[in-house]
This record gives sequence, structure tokens and C-alpha cells, in this order.
Amino acid sequence: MIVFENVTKTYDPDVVGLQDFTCHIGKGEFVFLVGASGSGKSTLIKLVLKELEPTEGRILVAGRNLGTLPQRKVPLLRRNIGCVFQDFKLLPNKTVYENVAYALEVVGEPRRMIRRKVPEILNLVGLGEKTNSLPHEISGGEQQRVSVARAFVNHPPLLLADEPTGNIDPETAVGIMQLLVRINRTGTTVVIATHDREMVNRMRRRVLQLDAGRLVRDERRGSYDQTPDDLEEGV
Amino acid sequence: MIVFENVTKTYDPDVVGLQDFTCHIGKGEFVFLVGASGSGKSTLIKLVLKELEPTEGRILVAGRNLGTLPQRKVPLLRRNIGCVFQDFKLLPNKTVYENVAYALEVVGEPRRMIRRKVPEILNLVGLGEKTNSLPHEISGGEQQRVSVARAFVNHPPLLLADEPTGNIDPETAVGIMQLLVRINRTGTTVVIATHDREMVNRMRRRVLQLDAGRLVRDERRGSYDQTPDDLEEGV
Amino acid sequence: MRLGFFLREALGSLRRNWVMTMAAVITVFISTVILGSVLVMGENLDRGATSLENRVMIEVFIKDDATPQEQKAFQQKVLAMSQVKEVNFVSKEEALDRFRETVGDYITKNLATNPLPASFEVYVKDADQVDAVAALFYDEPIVSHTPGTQDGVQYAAKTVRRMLRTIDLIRWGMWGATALFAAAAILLISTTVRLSIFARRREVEIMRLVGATNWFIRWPFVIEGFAAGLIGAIIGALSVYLVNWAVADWLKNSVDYLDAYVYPLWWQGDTWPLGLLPTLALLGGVLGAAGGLVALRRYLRT
Amino acid sequence: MRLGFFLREALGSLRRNWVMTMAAVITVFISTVILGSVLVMGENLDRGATSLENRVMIEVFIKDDATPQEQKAFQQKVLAMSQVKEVNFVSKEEALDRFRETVGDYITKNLATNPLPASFEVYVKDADQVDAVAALFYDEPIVSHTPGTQDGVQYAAKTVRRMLRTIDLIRWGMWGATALFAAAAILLISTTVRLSIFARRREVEIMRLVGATNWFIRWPFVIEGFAAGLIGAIIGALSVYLVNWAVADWLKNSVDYLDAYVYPLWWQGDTWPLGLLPTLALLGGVLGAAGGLVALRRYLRT
Ligand SMILES: Nc1ncnc2c1ncn2[C@@H]1O[C@H](COP(=O)(O)OP(=O)(O)OP(=O)(O)O)[C@@H](O)[C@H]1O
Ligand SMILES: Nc1ncnc2c1ncn2[C@@H]1O[C@H](COP(=O)(O)OP(=O)(O)OP(=O)(O)O)[C@@H](O)[C@H]1O
Ligand SMILES: [Mg+2]
Ligand SMILES: [Mg+2]
Repeated sequence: MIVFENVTKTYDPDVVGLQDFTCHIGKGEFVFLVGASGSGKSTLIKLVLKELEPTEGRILVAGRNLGTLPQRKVPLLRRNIGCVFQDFKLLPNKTVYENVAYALEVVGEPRRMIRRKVPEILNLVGLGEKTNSLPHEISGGEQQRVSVARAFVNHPPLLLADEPTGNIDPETAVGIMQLLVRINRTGTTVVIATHDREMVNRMRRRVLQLDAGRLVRDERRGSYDQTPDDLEEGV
Repeated sequence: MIVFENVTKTYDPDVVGLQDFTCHIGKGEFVFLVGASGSGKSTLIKLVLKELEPTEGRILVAGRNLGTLPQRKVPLLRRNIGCVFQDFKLLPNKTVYENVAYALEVVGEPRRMIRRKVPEILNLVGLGEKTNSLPHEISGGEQQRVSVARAFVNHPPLLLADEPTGNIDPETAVGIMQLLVRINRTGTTVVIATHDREMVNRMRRRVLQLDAGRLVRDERRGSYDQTPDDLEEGV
Repeated sequence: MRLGFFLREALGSLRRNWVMTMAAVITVFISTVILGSVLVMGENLDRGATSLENRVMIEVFIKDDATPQEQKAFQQKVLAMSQVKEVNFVSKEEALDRFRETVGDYITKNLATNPLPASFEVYVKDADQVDAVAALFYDEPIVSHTPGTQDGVQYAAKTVRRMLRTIDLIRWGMWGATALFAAAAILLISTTVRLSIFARRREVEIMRLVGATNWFIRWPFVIEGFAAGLIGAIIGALSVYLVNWAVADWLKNSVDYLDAYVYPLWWQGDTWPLGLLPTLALLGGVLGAAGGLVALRRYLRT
Repeated sequence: MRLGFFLREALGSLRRNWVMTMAAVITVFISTVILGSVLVMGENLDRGATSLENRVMIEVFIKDDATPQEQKAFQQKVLAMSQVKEVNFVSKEEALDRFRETVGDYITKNLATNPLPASFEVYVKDADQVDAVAALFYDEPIVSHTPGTQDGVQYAAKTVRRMLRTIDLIRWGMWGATALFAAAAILLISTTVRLSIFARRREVEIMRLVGATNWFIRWPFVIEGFAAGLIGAIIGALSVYLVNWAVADWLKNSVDYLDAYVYPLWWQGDTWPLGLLPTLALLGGVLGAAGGLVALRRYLRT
């Protein structure tokens, strides 16, 4: 689903975002992306969305080379990727409902379907009562869940989540994670950047660890922290 | 330091923010504020900053009644409160350095002092190298740490932190917490809204738990979760 | 269905971003008022100039011994000329009467005979041709010249030339002003639109990240710009119309001698097939929409 | 020190928010150009009108039997009048010469004697007073009336009245236009400033939450508005000056007969102590700053 080949991303004044990063994420995988603050997790996600261009290297998403993908095909790419953004990226002038519906409008979903799907997903993330609130009228965690709902509502084949539970209490977070797992079971590839040690340790899924833009660990059933055992099993 | 007396805050269409909330936080205390997403933690913090007015009840901060505090005294109040905002609230057109320096400019700190204090605090939160970056050029966790630095730099007598570690990896988070504890030892009152179960459980400080705007637990050496024991000890 | 969505988006946005909506409407409104005023004033000046031009007259003095038949024949010949609009005959007696009116009795009383010749007043269609037309009469046998001169054909050559030059100047000035104000209007509107889209650049960025195509993002903005522009321009055009109407009315009633020069103009079907002010209104809408398109370009690249 | 901070803030912000800076500068620029053009045109019209007024003349015809002493005495008496600016004497011979020039030899040749009286041409200081001044001469013994009339004192009463009315109209129109365009300029500038502060309302909110007092927030915005306004207005005022100068120059060279009516105006020390265009430039700055202040109010309350 996602292939990174020797990808390097440096920001203007030699700030390293990602350094010689190579990895392969198969269709239907469930991957945690961990690493200290500033280690390059968001950079990686932005690269997959073609929000950023890599300085070097090649990125393939669903078999398409992002480097040669023409600009006018980018919306199509993004419609097939659900993304929970670290800073939510909600449209400030749209209600919770409209924000989620927008992702469906974009793909030309008929209104009838939108009217059914949006409340469904909002109930699922526990926002049934905030349908008509504007983003600035709801709490941080609620905003984050709107972002989660918008990323899900499309049932995209690829789901990227950048710290989707950072502003959510552990219980709700578990609910969100269960949702992600359920979605993963239907065949969706899921990539989650997170700092939630407990969650990662409990789920024991594939873990990619970044450090200063480099891949330092890639375990099939990893934990949040790098243990000596893990180290041998891993890269 | 902070006194809430039967404070109720309802948002426009009978959305409850805080409901009949009464509590007393003494000078020099270190308090965790926990509760599910949307339970009213941020509302409480906004009330202390007089960013919001309570619908009912009385709030005293450092002995001053916020209800009768004239508008022109509000800046003075806020200068004596350091606040880490859930959404960071960095000035988008100012560099990391300028953002932190702004909190000192506001109180009329001489430039010489600013030039010394700001790099100091930035090094402390691990941002020594991002001094001249703009907020959109740094990662989520780095932004959060700028917000933390800005709240600290003043050495205010009261420090409010709204999920100050939500976007930060556990290790850096521990560092931030140690910083908070150190600041608390110098006599600063610290109130932290958080979802970080591990942290709360490890620190064993006073915990206030909110549920749908109501205070449901107030323990002197509490944990994140409400245990039957705690329940007896508490409210 | 998609159109419905775009319309809803645009209207919702107009309502929610009313500071920006107001800014766009006000800017277009003022631009329309300014441009409309200039156009209306220019048009009035132009008409005034034309009516001045229409007064350019050539006096052709007739020999006292010309027979009525000769006079008649000459008059018909002149009338048949393509450049000539109108010909009046002024008899010797009429000429003396007019002279008496202007200089007073005490001069005409002193005259032994009537020294004034009869004349034809020839009005040309186009003031530019007055020289050419006058030249045609010089050699007519019926015309009375002082020997050795051509003073039997008289017209205010210098005055006509000045007038034509002044009219030209006024027309140039008018076109210059119109061009200047039109450019100013376009610049103002595009500045406001650019500013309001700048204020919403983050929104645009989010829409792109969620997979919206460029046109999916553009349409609501275009509709929005068009609506705001149209509203502003309609209010502006109406204001111009009302003020123009009121001023024309007031001038007509209070400044009787001027009334030939004040035309209430809002339709002007000949030069503006859609009407002057409706065109302005439409233009406001189109400018608003185009401004939106242009301003969006920056945020839709890459 | 604080001033230094505010200045740095303002300049940094002008640089970083250059879309907004440009918008403010362009808006003030256009406003200044429009307002400046109107003021300059108005001033020219006003001067033209004044010079027309100065030509208002009363002709006082003198009895043929008046002695030179009587004439002298009368002339001095008239000159002493406070409303009178100038008096010229026109002898019978001059009058005939002038008459010959206008009507041609063939009439004067027919005259047995010189029927034209000598006259004084009296120029009044203020065209409004022409009636009153003329009335003063009616009963002078030296004045030659046709018995039973007062036609020995003549002035183009109807023409003067029309002229005065037209001049009044033009002045009114000019003031109206100036007021209109000034209002438009203020509205435009305040709209742009409001829009750019709207785009930065979140910033203002953050500053307040960090404990900045209202004036601490305001100063940089005010300085910013002043600077942007000043820059725009200076460019605008310079443009008006250059265009005005070029047009005046061109008109002077190409339209000789008009040159009395074209004044290059940019200083105008009498009506504008600081100079017309410098005042406009300063006004731009002040408007920018004031606009910033007013627009901020909304976000600085509560
Ligand atoms: N401006 C507002 N207008 C209307 N309702 C609001 C507003 N701000 C908050 N609320 C509502 O008030 C309740 C409490 O919000 P608050 O932000 O205090 O929650 P919180 O405890 O901080 O949650 P989180 O952990 O998700 O940040 C929520 O239900 C929220 O939707
Ligand atoms: N637009 C940018 N310009 C310059 N440097 C940037 C930019 N975006 C990110 N960086 C830098 O690149 C590095 C990686 O950033 P990234 O956002 O990928 O980190 P992250 O792993 O998501 O961190 P966090 O957990 O704090 O969100 C950081 O050092 C950051 O400062
Ligand atoms: Mg990140
Ligand atoms: Mg909160």
C-alpha cells in the first residue's frame, strides 16, 4: 500500500524531517508510528498525502508514484486516504455535521447517503449531540473526534492518523482504537502516529520507531519502548 | 489561591460546561484535573482566566473576586497566571523566541532580561535549536512546548496547564512534569488538566475529577481512575 | 445537486463571514457609485458638447439685388447639401430688428438707410465640417462680399475652433477619468477580494487536504464573489440612478436655462445595450467572481 | 524602550503580513488619487469661476456734455467706493472704434455723427454686489439716460445672474463631490483596515489571553495603520501632483486660450496651511491609524 524508498525530507535550513527512510507497509496492515517529539512522524504522514514533496527518494501509494503523480490527480489520491490531522484541521465556519459531510460531498456522495452516514459516524465517536456546534464551540477532545469521524466516514482504503487520541481521555481513546481496529479488519490499511505508550503496548501491532528522521526500529508485534529483545527481533 | 463557589457555566443552548462546582485550591498546591473529554476541564481553566464569565456562582483568584474585577484589571490578572493552552495559542507570525518573549514584553521586562531568560527556558523545554522557527514550521509537540515555555517564563504565582503533554512523547512529557514540580516547589500553584493516566498515577498528587461539569472526586493523593477506596476517601 | 451544494456553501459563507461580505459589498458599492457618477457626468458633458456643436452656424450674406427666385434657388441648393442640417432665411428687416435689440435705438435712429444685408443662417451637421461648408459659399454669385474679401460668408471660426478643441478636451478628460476610475474600481475590488481570501487561506488548504478538486473549492468562492459584487453594484447603481434623477429634476426646476444639458441617464440603450446601470451592476458581480478566481490561484497551486 | 518594541512589532507585522499591507497601501493610494483629483479639479473650477466673476462689468454711459472735470470727479468718486475694484474710461472715439470692430465698416460708414456715448467701465469686487453698485449710479447727474429709463447704466444682469448661479452650482457640485469622495475614501479605508484586523482577530485574542493591555495591543496596529496609510497616501499624492503638473503643462502649451484656468495645485498654502497634497498624505496616515483603532474595538471589548 505504501512504499518509501530512501526518502529524505529536509526543510529549508538543513532541518531534517525524514532521513533515508525506507519501509514497506502492506495492504491491510495496522501500523504504529512512534518516536520522540520532532522525530518526523507528521512529516511522514504529510509525504503520503503529497502535502510535502520529498527532497530525495521515491514514495509509492497504492502503486502510484507520488513523484510523477500530476497535480490534478492529487485530489483523487487524497479522497482515497482518510487522515486524522494532529491539529484537527476542521473548517472553522462549518458545523460538526458539515465538516464531516464535506469529505463525502467532495467525492460526490448523494445527499441521501450523506444524511444517513454522517449522524451514524458521529454517534460512533460520541458526538451525537454536538452535530450543529461549530468547532470553536466544542472541547479539544471533541474536535479531535470530529477529525477522526471525517477521516472514517468515507471508508477509505488507507487511513492515516496523527496522534488521534492526544486530546482524548483514555476511555474514549480505547473506543477510538477499537473503531480503528474494526475498520482495519474490513481491509483498510491503518497507520497511526502516537505517543500513547499504554495503547501501543496493549495492542502489540507492528511498530515503526523514528528517531531524528531515521527509522530505528521496525517490529511486527512491538511495544512502545525499545527493549533489548525487540532490538534483536527488529531492524 | 483559587476559590470556586457554586459555579455554574452553561453555554448558549443549555450545554453544560460546569455545574454547581465548588472547590478551594490553596497557595502552592499541585492539582490534577481529570475527566472525560467534554467534562469541563478547559471551561474551568477559562473561567480562572476570566476568558469566560460564569453563569452563576463566584470565583476568587488570589483573593480577588473575578465577577467584580473591572475589565481594565484583567490584563494584570492574566499576567499573574501562566497558562498552557490546549490549542497552544501561539502567535502565528512570531518566531518561537518572539512568542515566548511576548509574555515578558507584556509585563515590561527590560530587553536585557528577555535576552537572557528566553533562550534559557527554550533550552529547558528542548527547543534551543528552534528559536527562530515560526509556529507552522515546527512539529505539534514542539508547538506545545513553546506554549509551556511561554507560560513558565514569567514565573507567575499561578500556573494553569490544559493537557500540556497531549502531543509530547512520554519521555519529554516526564521532563515537562519534572519542570512543573520544580516550579511548584518554588511556591507556584499548579493546576494541570490531563488525560495522562500514567503520569497522574505515578505522581500521586491532589486529583479533581469532573464528570459532565460536576466535581465527582477530590482526593489528596489520587490516581487517574476512581477506585472504590478513593471514593471513600474523596468527596 | 452539485450546484445546490455550491449555492448553499456560498450563501452560508456569505452569512457566516459577514465582515468579509460587508467589505466586498461596500467596496463594490463605492466603486460603482464612483464609476457610475463619472460615466453619468461624462455622458451629460458629451451631450452638452453635442448640443453646443449643433449651434454652430454660418451666416451667408446676400446681395441686396438678389431676386426672390435666386434666393429660393440658393436656399434649396444649400439644403440639398449632405453636410447641412438646416437653413434659415433672415430678411433685411429682421436683421435690422435684431441689430436694434442688441445695440439700442440710439444707433439705429441715426441710420439713413438699412445698411444690413439679408442672410441665410446655415447649420451644419458636424461642427468639424464648418470650414469646408463655408468654403462652398465663397464663390456663389448671390453672396455679397466686400470687394477683395470673402466677408459675405461669416462664422465664428475662432470660437468654433476653440469650442471644438474644448469639447475634444472634455471628451478626452471624460475618457481619461472613466479609464482611471474603472482601473481604480478594479484594483479596489480585487484588493478586497484578495484580502478576504487571504483571511481564509487556511480553509482552502484544509479543503485541499480533504481531497477537494480545485473547481470544487472555487465554485463557492466564485458564486460568493459574484453575489457580493452584484449586491454592492446594484445598491451602487440604484444610488447613482436616484441621485442622478434627483439632481436632474432639481436642476430642471431651479436652473431653467440649463435644462438642455442635464439628462437623467441610467438606461442609455444606444451605447449600453443592457443599460448603463444594469451593466455596471453586472460588472460588479463579474468583477467579484473574477477577483475570487484570481485571488484563489495562489492557494490552489502545488 | 517600549516605543522601540512597538515600532519593531509594527514593522515586522507590515513585512510579514504583506498581503494586508499591500491592500491597505493600495486602498489609501486609490482613495488619495481620487480625492486629490477631485480637490484639484474643484480648485481649478473655483479659480476659473472666480476669474469669470472678476469680469463682471458695469457700463456707465456719460452725457455728451459732461466736462472733463465732471468726468474726473465722477471717476474718483466711483473709485473710492469700497465695492469697486477698477474703473476704466472709454471715450466716444474708442467706443466707435470698438463698435466698428464688432459690426463692420458698412454700418459705421452709414452713420452721420458718432451716436455712441463715452462711458466708464466699472469692475466690482464681488459679482454678487453688481445690482447694488449699479443702483448707486442711476441718479448721478453725469449719467445719460434715455428719458424715462435707467438705461445709462448697463450690465448684463441676466447673464451675470446666470453666471453667478452656474458658478454657485459648480461650487456646490464641487463640494458635494469632495464630500462624497471623502466619505467614500474613509469608508474604503476603514473597510480594508477592518478586514485586515478581522483576519488577525485570533492574534488579538491570544495577545489578550497572555495579559497584554488594550493599548499594548493597539499601538503596533496603530503604527502599522499609520505607516501603511502614509505610504499609500504619499504615493497617491505624488501621482496626483505629477499628473496635475503634466496636464497643466500640456494644456498650457496646447490650449493657449484656456491657460488662465489651469493651476497646478499641490501646495495651495492659503487654504491648506500644510499644503494640499501633504495634508492628504498625512490624512491617509491618520485614517489608517484611526481605522485600526476603530476596527480593533470589537476585539478588545470584554
Ligand atoms: N464555546 C462553547 N460553546 C458551546 N459549548 C461549548 C463551548 N465550549 C465548550 N463547550 C461544551 O462544554 C463542554 C465542556 O467543554 P470543555 O472544553 O470544558 O471540555 P474539556 O473537559 O476540556 O474536554 P477535552 O478533554 O475534550 O478538552 C463540552 O460539552 C463542550 O462541547
Ligand atoms: N514546515 C517546516 N519547516 C521547517 N521545519 C519543520 C517543518 N515542519 C516540521 N519541521 C521540523 O521537522 C522535524 C520533524 O517534524 P514532525 O512534525 O514530522 O515531527 P513529529 O514526529 O510529528 O513530532 P510531534 O510528535 O511533536 O508531532 C521537527 O524538528 C520540526 O521542527
Ligand atoms: Mg507531529
Ligand atoms: Mg479541554
